[in-house]
Amino acid sequence: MNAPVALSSKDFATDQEVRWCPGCGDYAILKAVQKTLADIKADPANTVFVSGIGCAARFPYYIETYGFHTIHGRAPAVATGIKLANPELDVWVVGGDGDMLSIGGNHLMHALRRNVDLTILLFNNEIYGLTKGQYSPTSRVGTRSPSTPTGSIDTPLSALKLAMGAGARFVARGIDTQQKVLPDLLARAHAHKGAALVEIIQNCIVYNDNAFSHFTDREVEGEAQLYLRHGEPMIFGKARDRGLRLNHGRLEVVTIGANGVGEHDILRHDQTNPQLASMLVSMEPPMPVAIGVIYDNPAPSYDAMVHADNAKQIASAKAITLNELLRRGPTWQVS
Amino acid sequence: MNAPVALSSKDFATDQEVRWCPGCGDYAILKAVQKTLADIKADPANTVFVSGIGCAARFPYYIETYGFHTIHGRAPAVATGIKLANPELDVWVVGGDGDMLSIGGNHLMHALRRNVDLTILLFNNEIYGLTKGQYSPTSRVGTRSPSTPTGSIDTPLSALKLAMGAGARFVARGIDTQQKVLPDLLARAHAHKGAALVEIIQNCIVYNDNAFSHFTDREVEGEAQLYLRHGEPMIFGKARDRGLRLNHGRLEVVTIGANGVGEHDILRHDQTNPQLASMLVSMEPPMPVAIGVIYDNPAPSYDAMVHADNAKQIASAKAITLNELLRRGPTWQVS
Amino acid sequence: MAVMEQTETAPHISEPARQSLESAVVRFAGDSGDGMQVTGAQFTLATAISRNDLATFPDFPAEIRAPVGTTFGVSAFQINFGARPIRTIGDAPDVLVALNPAALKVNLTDLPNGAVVILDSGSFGDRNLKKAGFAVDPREDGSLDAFRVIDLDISKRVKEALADTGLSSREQLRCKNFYALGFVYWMFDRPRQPTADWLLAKFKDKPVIASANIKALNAGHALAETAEYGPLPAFNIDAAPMAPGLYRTITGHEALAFGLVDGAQKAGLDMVFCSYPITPASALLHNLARLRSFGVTTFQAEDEIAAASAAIGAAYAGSLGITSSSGPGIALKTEAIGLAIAVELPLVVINSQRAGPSTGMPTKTEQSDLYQAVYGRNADAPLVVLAASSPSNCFEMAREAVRLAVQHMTPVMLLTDGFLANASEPWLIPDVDAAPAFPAKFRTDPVDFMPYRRDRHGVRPWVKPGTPDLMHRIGGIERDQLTGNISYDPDNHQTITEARFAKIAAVADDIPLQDVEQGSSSGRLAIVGWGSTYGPISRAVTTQRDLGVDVSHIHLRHIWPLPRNLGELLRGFEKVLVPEMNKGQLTTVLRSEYLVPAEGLSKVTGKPFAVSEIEAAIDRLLDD
Amino acid sequence: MAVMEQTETAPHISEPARQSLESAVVRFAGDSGDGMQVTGAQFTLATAISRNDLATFPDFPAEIRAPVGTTFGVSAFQINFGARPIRTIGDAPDVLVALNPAALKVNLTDLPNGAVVILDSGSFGDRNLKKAGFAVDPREDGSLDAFRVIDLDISKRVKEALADTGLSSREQLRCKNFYALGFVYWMFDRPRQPTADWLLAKFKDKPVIASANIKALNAGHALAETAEYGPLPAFNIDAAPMAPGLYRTITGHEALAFGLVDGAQKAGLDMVFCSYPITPASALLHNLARLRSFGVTTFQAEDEIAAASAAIGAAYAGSLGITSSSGPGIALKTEAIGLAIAVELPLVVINSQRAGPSTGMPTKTEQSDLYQAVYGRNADAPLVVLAASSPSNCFEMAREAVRLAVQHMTPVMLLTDGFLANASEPWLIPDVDAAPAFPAKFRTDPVDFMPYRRDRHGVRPWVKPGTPDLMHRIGGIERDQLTGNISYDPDNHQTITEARFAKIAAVADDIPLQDVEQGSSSGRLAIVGWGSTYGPISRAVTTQRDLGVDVSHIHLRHIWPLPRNLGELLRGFEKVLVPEMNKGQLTTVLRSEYLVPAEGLSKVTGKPFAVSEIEAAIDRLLDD
Ligand SMILES: Cc1ncc(C[n+]2csc(CCOP(=O)(O)OP(=O)(O)O)c2C)c(N)n1
Ligand SMILES: Cc1ncc(C[n+]2csc(CCOP(=O)(O)OP(=O)(O)O)c2C)c(N)n1
Ligand code: SF4
Ligand code: SF4
Ligand SMILES: [Mg+2]
Ligand SMILES: [Mg+2]
Repeated sequence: MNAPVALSSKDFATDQEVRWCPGCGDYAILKAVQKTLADIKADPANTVFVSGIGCAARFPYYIETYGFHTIHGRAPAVATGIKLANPELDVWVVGGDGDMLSIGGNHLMHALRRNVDLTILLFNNEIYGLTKGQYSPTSRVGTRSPSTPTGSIDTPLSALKLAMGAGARFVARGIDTQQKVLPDLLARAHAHKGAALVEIIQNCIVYNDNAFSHFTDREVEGEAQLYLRHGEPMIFGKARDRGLRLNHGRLEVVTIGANGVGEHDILRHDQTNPQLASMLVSMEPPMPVAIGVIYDNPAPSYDAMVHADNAKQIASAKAITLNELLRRGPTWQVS
Repeated sequence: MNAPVALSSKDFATDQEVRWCPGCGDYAILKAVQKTLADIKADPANTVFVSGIGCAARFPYYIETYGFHTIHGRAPAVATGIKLANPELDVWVVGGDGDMLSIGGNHLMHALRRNVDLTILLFNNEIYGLTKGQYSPTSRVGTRSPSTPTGSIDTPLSALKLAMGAGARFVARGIDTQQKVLPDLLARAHAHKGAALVEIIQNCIVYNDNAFSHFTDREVEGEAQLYLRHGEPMIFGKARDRGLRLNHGRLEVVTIGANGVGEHDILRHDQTNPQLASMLVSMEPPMPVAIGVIYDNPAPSYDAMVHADNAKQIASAKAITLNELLRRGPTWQVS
Repeated sequence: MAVMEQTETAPHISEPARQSLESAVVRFAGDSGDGMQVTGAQFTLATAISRNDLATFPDFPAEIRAPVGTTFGVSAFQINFGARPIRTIGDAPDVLVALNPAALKVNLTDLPNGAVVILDSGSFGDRNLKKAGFAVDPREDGSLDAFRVIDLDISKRVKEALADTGLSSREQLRCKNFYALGFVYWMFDRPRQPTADWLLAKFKDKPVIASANIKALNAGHALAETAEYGPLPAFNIDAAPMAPGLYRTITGHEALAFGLVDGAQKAGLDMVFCSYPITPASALLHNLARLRSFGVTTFQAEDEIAAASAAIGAAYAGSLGITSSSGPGIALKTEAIGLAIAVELPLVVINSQRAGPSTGMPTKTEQSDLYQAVYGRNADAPLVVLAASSPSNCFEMAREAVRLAVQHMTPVMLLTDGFLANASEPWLIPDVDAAPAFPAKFRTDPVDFMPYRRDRHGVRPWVKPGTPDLMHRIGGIERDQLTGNISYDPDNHQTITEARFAKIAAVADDIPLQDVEQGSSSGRLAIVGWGSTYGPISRAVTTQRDLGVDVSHIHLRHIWPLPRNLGELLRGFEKVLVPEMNKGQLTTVLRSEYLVPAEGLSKVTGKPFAVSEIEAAIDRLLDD
Repeated sequence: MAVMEQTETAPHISEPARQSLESAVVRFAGDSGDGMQVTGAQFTLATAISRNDLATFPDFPAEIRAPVGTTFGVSAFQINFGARPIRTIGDAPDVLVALNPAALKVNLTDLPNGAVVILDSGSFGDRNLKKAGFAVDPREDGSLDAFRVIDLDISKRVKEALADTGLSSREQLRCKNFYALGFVYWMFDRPRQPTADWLLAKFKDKPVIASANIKALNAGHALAETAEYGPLPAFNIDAAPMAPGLYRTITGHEALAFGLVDGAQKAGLDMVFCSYPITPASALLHNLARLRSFGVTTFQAEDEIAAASAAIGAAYAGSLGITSSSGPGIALKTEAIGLAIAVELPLVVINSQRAGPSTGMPTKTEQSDLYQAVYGRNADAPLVVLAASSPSNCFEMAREAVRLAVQHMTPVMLLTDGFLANASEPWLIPDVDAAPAFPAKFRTDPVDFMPYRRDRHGVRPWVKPGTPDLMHRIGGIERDQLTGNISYDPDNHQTITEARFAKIAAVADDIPLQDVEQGSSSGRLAIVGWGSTYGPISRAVTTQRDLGVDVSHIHLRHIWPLPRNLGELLRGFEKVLVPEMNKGQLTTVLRSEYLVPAEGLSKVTGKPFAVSEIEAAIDRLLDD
């Protein structure tokens, strides 16, 4: 369903004052999402934003569509119920790394496994923002936080690696500040029928500032990020002189031109290859961080199949009324 | 800690009547675990079996060690608490596919991520046994059950694929009936410091009989299973004439002898290679199902690190009493 | 057994003198594999067709498939039937059919003196005796002296009877239950035809099996008829007075499923039923999964929290969101239910109570989740609580739960229990079209729309996402009493908290005043019950009133809010007794609401009250 | 402000005539970035050293870092201090320091006539006025006429004062708060030295910043002293009568952490504290994470269910298992708490209550989880419930929670709230060694060991896994009353259910009888409070009693089981009033337990009761 008149980004802003900290990465993401909604000609009346709890999860209050700010960690489950009731609705899920990977990890995992037709935005700032800065399941080892004053010791999760393990069919990564890239990415995720997970690298300026600067800073991003395009060789670097190659089943970075490596040696991105995707999602510096659509391999969505199946039931069962149903099987007359 | 006198399997049986259905695969697993405990000279007093709820989870009542039958899905979390209190204890976690992958999926995932020193046995019968046969997150598409009378439609989870996604450091697969293989496998898992996950294929004779016969039946097992040994070529088949080879980053089955393939072309199993492990865990017929230790790549366990860290705190903080602590910072005397 | 006067019927060859009974209790017990549930169901049908009123209860073993011959593998089925209205499954069996020693063992303690015990002596070998935990054969050590034992070697006889069927002796033995059934049919003069028809239908692809079972049925009947055992007990139970109409038997969980479908249809909504399996609630999921052609979507979630959350999502999207579980699962839904209360969406929550705390005894019944239903949430979070009183009443209460949820935009918790779930009774099948519809209203008019502006009943509008020009945001953070936007304003919180209470309180205007089931509306003693204690209380009060005792029965189906007139009603009695299968939970509510000195009668054995237990309490309270 | 007689002190150059006050309330308000909390803390210290009694409360903005100058970005700190015992943070400020228009805006409604308002006129530019939502400058439209406004251009003055420090003007402005503090110090005659010392210590690596702030402090003080504004309000508040000893200030959450450590040490146990962050409970996790050198292990779990489960696992393994959260998180722990009740392990559960339902208002206080604590579980599942009445009382109650959990092998829920968590008061530091220890006993003797055999208090033995020859199995399925093996026996369930109740009831023998805080133990009116309503009730009752009103104050710290003598005590009063920051939850418990016509006084605005509100209720109830 599309809106009659084309709407602009601004039309997707609510009258509510945005209350994130000045300089929070969430502002940029909000801008990108509003632009995306305008770009894809989303119908505000047919669009629903569902979120859990957290700074990220305040999102729905700022988007002029239907919005449901639910409880911590349960947004994917609530959204699944919405799609079961009405698969026609365009449902977006928004939450932070704590919301979706800590308390809500299981719901995210099962939404991905079932392949519910949701566009899921995971704002990963590697910290609990709203509760004032405790470490999260994505925080690096050694993160000092109020709950880990001497530094965290447990190994972090990779959101996208976990998603691949759960059988996700669309997996992508974006960065809050990349306003050029992000809207396209979000549009792609939205276009994917079924569960689409986008991890958005988001800077929490108050509690985890610069957690990502080692690959997002202007000076390093060229060498530290690999922007993926399906079918194209996986080349990166300011001078576009570095690329990925497969070596005994492992990815390695090679320099084009150096010891006989030519562009033709560079592996082309295949967004439908799960093995490749599993390797790409886990790349961390010194390897380049993969940005863009890492995996896109659609399958029928759960909600669509459920409704098709229900329709089959209705068709097959020669329609009877409840009164008739109650009178089926052994009965006896008392006069 | 080892028991003074060597104990036999029988010594690990309790006085409780075992109440699984006649013919249930759980009996075989119980036997294998009791043998394992004898083999590894486990000290009953220092061993704890923790479980959730389900047929599988009845396990602790039948093992003559300490045992805690907790609540549905939470065994990994309870076990984590036990190890935080006393890392010296030998803690085993037992549960079914519903217990550990449906309601308990998040706790399993985080226990694996944190790498808590637990030996985790997941009895996968692809069904909810105790509640009389509803489908589970591992049930194949099309599974007819009381809650899916016309067949399930959602894609199942792969327990081990998910575990790899969560960052597990030890991942193995066994089969209830393989009494020769299983005890060694369990001993290996137990020897691994950190979280060790063993998926045990288990037949529920009442609600999901023969769910696995396509690769466990005597007639087919030779061709349908690949038993892994670290460092050895991945060869299988009754005639040991088939093997795995890497082809453009994907595993393929080849026949030794046929079109120029020799044993030297067969890929050797490397239990420390995560990429390889991710591919091996997902193999399904027509590919052979991987049995044995798929991944074993130890790292310091969470509980050990926590206690080391606490010890450091105690050492560093020049020991003061609570009375002294209360009197730190600004105080004033009223006379 | 309640005896009526002896009727003198002239004895002739096949018709013995039948003792007329007002009612009788028969229990079929055997191994899980012996088909006792089928046997019971067939006896129930034959009894219903004989126009007796009845109540039945199956007693499954706790284990899925316990080893053959063990006590914990015993499966039983009890039926109480009579010429008078039947309200309970009967305190104790008058006739016990025990197809193996274990079945005798577990039921022995329940048997009153003089009870008839029908045994399959063929199964009383040493191995079975040992498995059942008998040191010596109970038939020899006098432990059965108090009973009237009919020791048939059914195993042998059924094999003889089926010798020429070509069935293996294992298959022949599978017909034991129908042999015993035939025998009992004769004792109570029940028709065999319906069972024969059922067998033919059931085994239409296996005619051999069908006819073998029918043969066994007839052989058992013939054995009794020819009475080679000498005079056998034979009974006659007249038709019970029952309202005219078409009847069927129904269990609580069947009735629940039908009632929810009826409610959804009357509200004009599709149903999204979200649940996670748990005993004894699962049956509802199973029943509804078979009714998807009635606009029902069933969703087996990853856990109870997801189930509740998905049901809330469905309600938000404009469907009838329902979630169902048992105590421990309901506990997990608590936080999500709080969200539904806060955002004010309709939600039906069904709690099939079981014995606790924690995992407790999943297969045993209890009523101990009333605190959880009425008080068991963080913060000031009122909702509507209902309770069904009998298997068939589950139908009305399920529909009522839907009505109140949709009309008042609130979660409604309906309490049932393990007894109601599995018990069955005859049901005068209603014409569902006769009951009034209560169509849900959805707001579509954008003019002056405010998501939390209330109508005069304090109810906010329900809006379907997808409706043009009504886009708005709701959430669990405290919200402005009109716009629904986040508000931390102190007065707003006070106002909206009170509005949430007022809305639930106003539900009392939309439910019937409390009536008195039996007895006068004031007097010496009121027995106040709720839920499945209805049967025993009702029977006990009838008996006592027949003896001239001044006692009344009040039964609550609306637990929160309570009916407007209840306080006044209770104050009209000198004493108030509240029998509950818990430690006194409704008692607490009544005492705090009305300051009446209500006294609890508590039973927590996992079994329903016996009528005698309630009568004893009445005696105790009134003899002074 | 409560005025005492004017003291005539001969005015000399720097010492003005100071008006003697019995107590005063000062509120510092400004932007999140203005350092109001630091300012308040320093004023608190200076006031404590001046020997006044005091109570403080910070009022953080709900948002992490709201945009500068907005009303929702205002951060405030209130202190009530005096020459008499101080029990509340004060109903309304006598002096308001507002460092920007937004700070004035949000506090305006709280100001009583005649209040002193100190403004930084330098911040009253159009942009800030607009951000604060002022159409016109409130200083010009007469909306401040009722107050005594001191309109300092602090921004300008602090820059002048720090002109020669070489700091950027941005850095200079950062010292605004200390300039204002110096000014207020002069008004109340507080010593500056402690603050100077603190600054030097705090900024020892940034001496420039330290001296700049001290300079600002002194400049503000000098401005007032030279009184170029003409006569300024100057006050004198005598020392309060306080027990001799060493004091410190303490917040509820600091006291909780210390009390839990003390409890663990007295029980001789290591502590495993398992939690998941949630406002306002997180502070306890943070405090304990810094006390790991005291045998404390802190675990941030993946969610509340895991936290409760891990704490239970720790208790099973023989440590002190503690879990902590706020209402919604406690709701999620319900099922796990049921397991601890069923298996009978010690578990301390701390609930820092906040306004609900659902997410509600996380930063605002409420007492609405009492139902959840006492009744909020499936099945018959009693546990011990305690409530702390003041910041420092959190210390004793935390220790008491540990004692009862360990001695009685039961979960204990300790209720605190958002107010107690953050409020602070002077604390006469106890000698922890003086209080008796209560070492936990672990069973090691295999002779006649039965996991569920109870001692004469109904308590089962605690066994550490690792103990030789005591291997056994426990679990949530109903268990044999001695062996702990699975049992579905009806009588066993009845017996063990009653045993669980008896065990909790017996705790009443191990807690003090209920005393009367103020007033006689019978009379016309008893005000019964629990938790953080202690302060306002106590003050209101004192005031009314001074006026000769017959009213008593009873304050409950043991909520379940209730003290043995409470019923008798309450029956001694004609009327019982229960002020609660909820819709009447303790009221329900008292009415049902004792059938006394207790009446609720409900406030749910997210703010503590004002003394005046309680006094008004006393009037209402007694004038007849
Ligand atoms: C049941 C429950 N537990 C805990 C909380 C407290 N809480 C709110 S948001 C949050 C985590 C925030 O972190 P994240 O999800 O990463 O979002 P962010 O604020 O970083 O955007 C927590 C623990 C809650 N609101 N509800
Ligand atoms: C909170 C809660 N929800 C649901 C249940 C019911 N329940 C018990 S076991 C089980 C699943 C059993 O399946 P699985 O874990 O695969 O174990 P299996 O019986 O197949 O060995 C369920 C749903 C429960 N006991 N507690
Ligand atoms: S705390 Fe961090 S994530 Fe939250 S609003 Fe502030 S900057 Fe953004
Ligand atoms: S139901 Fe299945 S899993 Fe459970 S005991 Fe029986 S056979 Fe085993
Ligand atoms: Mg975050
Ligand atoms: Mg299973």
